[in-house]
Amino acid sequence: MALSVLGVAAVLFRKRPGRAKVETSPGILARLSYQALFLDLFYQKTVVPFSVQVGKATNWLDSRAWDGLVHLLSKGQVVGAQLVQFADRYLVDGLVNGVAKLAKRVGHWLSTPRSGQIQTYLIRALAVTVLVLAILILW
Amino acid sequence: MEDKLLSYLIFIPLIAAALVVFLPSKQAQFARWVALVATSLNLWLGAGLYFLFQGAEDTDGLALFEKQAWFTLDLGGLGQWSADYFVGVDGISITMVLLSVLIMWVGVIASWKVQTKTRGYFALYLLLTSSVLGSFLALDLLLFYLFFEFMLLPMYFLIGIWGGKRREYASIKFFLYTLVGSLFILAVIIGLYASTYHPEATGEYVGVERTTDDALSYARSVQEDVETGMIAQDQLVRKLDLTQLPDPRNTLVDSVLSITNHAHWLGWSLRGLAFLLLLIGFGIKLPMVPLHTWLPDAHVEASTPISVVLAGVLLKIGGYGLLRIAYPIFPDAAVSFSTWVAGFGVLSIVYGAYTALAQTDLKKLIAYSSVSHMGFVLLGIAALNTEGVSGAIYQMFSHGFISPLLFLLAGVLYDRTHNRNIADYRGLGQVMPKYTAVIGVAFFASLGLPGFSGFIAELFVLIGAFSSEFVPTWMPFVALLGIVLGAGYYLWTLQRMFFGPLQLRQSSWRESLTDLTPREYLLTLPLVIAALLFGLFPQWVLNLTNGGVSRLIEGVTNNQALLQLLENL
Amino acid sequence: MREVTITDRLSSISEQLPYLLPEGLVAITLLAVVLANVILKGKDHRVYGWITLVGLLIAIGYLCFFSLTPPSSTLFFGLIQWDQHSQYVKVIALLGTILTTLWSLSASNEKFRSKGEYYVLVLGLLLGAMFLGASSHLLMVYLALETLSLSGYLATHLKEDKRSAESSMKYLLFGAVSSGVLLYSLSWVYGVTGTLNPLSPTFWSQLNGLPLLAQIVLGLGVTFAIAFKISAAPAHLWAPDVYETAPLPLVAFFSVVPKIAAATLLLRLGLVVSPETAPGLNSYWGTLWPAIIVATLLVGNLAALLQGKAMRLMTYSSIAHSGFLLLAALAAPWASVDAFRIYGLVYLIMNFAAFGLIQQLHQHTGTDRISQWKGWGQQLPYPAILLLVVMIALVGLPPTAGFIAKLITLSAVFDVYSHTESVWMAWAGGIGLFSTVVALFYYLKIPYFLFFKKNEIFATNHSRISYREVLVSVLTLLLLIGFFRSDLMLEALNRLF
Amino acid sequence: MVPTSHVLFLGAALFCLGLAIILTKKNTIVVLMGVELMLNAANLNFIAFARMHESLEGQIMSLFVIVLAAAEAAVGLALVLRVYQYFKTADIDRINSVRE
Repeated sequence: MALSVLGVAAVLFRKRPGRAKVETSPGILARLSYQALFLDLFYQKTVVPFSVQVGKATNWLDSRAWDGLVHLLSKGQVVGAQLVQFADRYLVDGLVNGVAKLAKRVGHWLSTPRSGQIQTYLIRALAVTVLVLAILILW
Repeated sequence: MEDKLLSYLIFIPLIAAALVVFLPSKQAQFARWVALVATSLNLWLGAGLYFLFQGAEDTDGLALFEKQAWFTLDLGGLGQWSADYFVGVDGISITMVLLSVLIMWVGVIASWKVQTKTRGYFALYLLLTSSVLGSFLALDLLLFYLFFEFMLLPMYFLIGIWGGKRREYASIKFFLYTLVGSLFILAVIIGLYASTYHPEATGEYVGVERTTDDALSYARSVQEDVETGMIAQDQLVRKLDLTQLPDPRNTLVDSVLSITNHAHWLGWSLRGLAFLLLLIGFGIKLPMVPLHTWLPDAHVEASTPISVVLAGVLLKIGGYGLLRIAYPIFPDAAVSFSTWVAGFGVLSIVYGAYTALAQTDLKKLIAYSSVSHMGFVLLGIAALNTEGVSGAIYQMFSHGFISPLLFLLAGVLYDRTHNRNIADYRGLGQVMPKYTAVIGVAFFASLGLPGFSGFIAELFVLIGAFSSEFVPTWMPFVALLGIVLGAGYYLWTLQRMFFGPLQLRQSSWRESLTDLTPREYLLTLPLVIAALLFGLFPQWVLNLTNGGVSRLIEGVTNNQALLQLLENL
Repeated sequence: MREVTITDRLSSISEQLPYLLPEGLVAITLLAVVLANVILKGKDHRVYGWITLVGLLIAIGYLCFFSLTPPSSTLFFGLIQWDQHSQYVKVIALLGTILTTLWSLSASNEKFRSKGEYYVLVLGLLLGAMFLGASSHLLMVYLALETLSLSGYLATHLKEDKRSAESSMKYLLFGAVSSGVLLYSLSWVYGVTGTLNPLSPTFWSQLNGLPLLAQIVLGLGVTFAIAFKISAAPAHLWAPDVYETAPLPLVAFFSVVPKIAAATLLLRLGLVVSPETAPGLNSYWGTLWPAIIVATLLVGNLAALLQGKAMRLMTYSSIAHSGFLLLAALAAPWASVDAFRIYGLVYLIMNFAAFGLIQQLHQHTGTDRISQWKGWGQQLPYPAILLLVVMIALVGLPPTAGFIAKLITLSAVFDVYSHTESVWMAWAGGIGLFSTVVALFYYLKIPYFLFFKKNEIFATNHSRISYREVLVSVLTLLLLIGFFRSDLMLEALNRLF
Repeated sequence: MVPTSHVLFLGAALFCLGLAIILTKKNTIVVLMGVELMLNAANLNFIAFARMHESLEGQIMSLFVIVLAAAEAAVGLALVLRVYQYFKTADIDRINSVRE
């Protein structure tokens, strides 16, 4: 679930055209590092390359593997949403509209006996009566 | 003034409707003024009600009520049928009443520009106002049903005449759907008429002497007489008083809806079935997935003010009905079905959110987000504890501000271009910055950002659901997913429509896309402020509802225990 | 036992005659119309209608305010029963006829309205209905049914055109078969019991001695005859043809008065049939009638769904209402007679209002095809709004008396179900409840076209409020009053009887 | 003396015959004759039962039936005549202008 949060956020972020600029203001840290120049050099020689390598690795992991997974997940959500919407339109709503159609069909079938032929009317009426009677007796 | 205040709330719009109808056709443009005056009066009365309510809470929990005999029918074998004109407010209904008066007022302003058949429009609108208030205020089930049904007709015409392209389909669908729901409710009403009686009215009819002034002990003595057979069946007065119906002693022993009736239908006890019917009936109104498909159609086709009223007030009657009718009268069934109710709530939340994610029409997106948000109401009610039920009421209240706001804003865009397709716009922020700001705030309010009222409501519901014994723990977790998805579709929409370089499907829209006008500010800003205020000061609402909610829960638990006792006897 | 002489019989007849004064008044009116017809040499004249109206008003006035109460409830050696049900049918039948007459008298260029025969036949129908509601003897049932039917066959042909001739002939053939079946089964009932009086003690004890099957078969004739008169399925097939071709005021009459009379007959039989008296016949009340009702409701409602013409729609909807009427009559003996009474009265009011309004619109628009009524709501707001209210009443929604009627009827059915636990009864009630949805769909079609659709071309000459408009307004108002003060409606009904 | 059962058999036969005629014959007047047969079958039964029960009720009933059958026949024939004027035929299948 948390992944999907990330995913949605990531999708949004990636698609957002104007990315927010991160401004780094020269604060105390900057001044300190300015003073401790040798340390800086030391770090540059030792830690930084390693960190950069690790960073590159995590970056790759982040942008390809994790993000890919997250993108996949969020795209999955959208596809899922389309599916749910499809079900909503054709299954849930279709059922309701289907009932209405069925009622009309039955109504049509019930009012067609109006052929205008009295003998047919009589035969139908008597036949149904006899049928109901038979059912009643066999009940 | 005070004792008739509730009636004024119902009848002022009714009288105004009559006035509008009889306006001469040359003065048709005054219809909107009549409507404005009537709803403003109502708004003012609502404010008065708010202050009165804070002072007074009666022993029954009714701060204000009015009761007048309506009719009594002597139906021979069916006994005496009676109904009262009984209206009142308590903690459950006060927020809904206040919400209604405000939203109906907003609706009038939003419909200021209606030009065609003005008189008919405002007359129907005022009828709708009256029946909405009536259904929130009614404490007699038959009276409630009258208002509940009567809401359908004005709404049918308001959607069907002043709506969009497929308005006829949408209005008929709305009508048929809600009618099916109300027929379910009617079936239960018939069952209740057959199985319950009103002790006080029965006592008065038979002539049981009043020994004390205490209504409760009088009722008890009548109940004893009925139990011992001193009062015959055909002398019982049957009246569906919503303050009396919850008492299990008022249900006749071995009647259809008595707890000792062990008849079953498809494996459900008849009480369970009755509860289920009510759940479906109100669930359609709420709407509860899978009974919701009328809602998107109705919203998309309805004009903006009607969408506002529909989302702001009408949906709440579903949740309100569950709290007022289904849960108190059938506490046993409510408890045993609570997990299912919660399940449907969670289903609505997730389903609504997912479907919203896939929408291309802005209004439909908001409509489905309503489905999702009303799911929280179900979840909160099902939790059956103070947090949950308060949260449910809070959610109804908060959604009552936020969704009208969203519909109004969608309407603003539609007014300009007559197009609501999300994909047809891009970078609207460039041309309509103020609009973008307001809609952004509205989206954040709707997705439940802390600081807005929706957050409080959802938080309460989730806390209630987590601590409830009726709701499995996985359900609120799934509901959380709904919130996340909510953030997803709103932010995505924001990003798609408002940010980035300006792109419109038709370049001619460029001129018509002007920013918010003062009238639109007047409509939207109060709602934004309300959403913010109620997010920062939840106690304003909770103070109103607390008493009612705790009484409701107490009543449900007590009566459930009593019913269990009776069943095991 | 003393031999009953012919003079004894004659004197008892002459003693009991005053109790039949309402019927007598109707018969006198009938003769007066015939006489006037002779005097005026059969010319077309309004005076026939006025004579009828005056006679009917005297009869109903007498019935409501001066009616004598006879010493015993059965008159004329058990042929006729004098009780609240018979009084009810008489009042309803008279009311229906008065409305028909008023309607016929109202300005119209249709020829038959100023003919003597027309009123003679209407009065004949009325007499048949009055006697049918009061008959407690099977001979009387037959006579009343035939009076109703014969007048009905002829009345169908009052328009004197090709189509009405055809449908009235078919109506006659259908009716003749139904009365043949009725008579043949009555002859066997007589053979088995030795009497045709269901109130005599031997009647039931003899029937009870028969095997179940025989009891069921014997009841068939009466069942078919009632179903025919009330146009219940499966004997409803004649109704659409006849309703389509008969004169309009008479269609409204046909769809109410004979139906209520026939339903009262069912109610009366229900009062004497009980599980103790005849278990075989009891299955009629527990199974067969509810099944007929289910079928009638389904046929009426679903077939109405497809009708494009307002009159045709009303035909099928009145078949659906027959189902409800039967439901109320079936439940009445066990639960509450009031349900039946209220339903009958409300149905009378709303049906006449609906037919009146539909004809009004028909005249203005020149068609009764609903889809041609596009946009007329704007042009004729008053009748259109009245029609909307009446349609709401016919669906059975608040705030109209139709809702109260439906509510009480269904409650009565519910009550019967909870006592007898007849599954068929539950189905009948349930389908009755949910047929409302279907009913809403087709009834709303009319306001739908009137208000939702737009139409540009109008040729209207609607200026002054017509006489018929006043009539339907009063009826519609009654429907609203009947909801808000249903107690007054019931009280009025109870005070009469 | 003829036993009652014989008369009843005759009545039953007449009834069935009448019904069969009504349902199958095409000439309207013949169909009306079928109706008469049905009614007279009932009449026969009434008379036979009246003799069996030694009561007058059945005979009275059959008298009424005869009268009403005559009335019905008169109305029926009049209508058939009318129909014939309009349709120029008595064939029941061809008299068919009122239909869906």
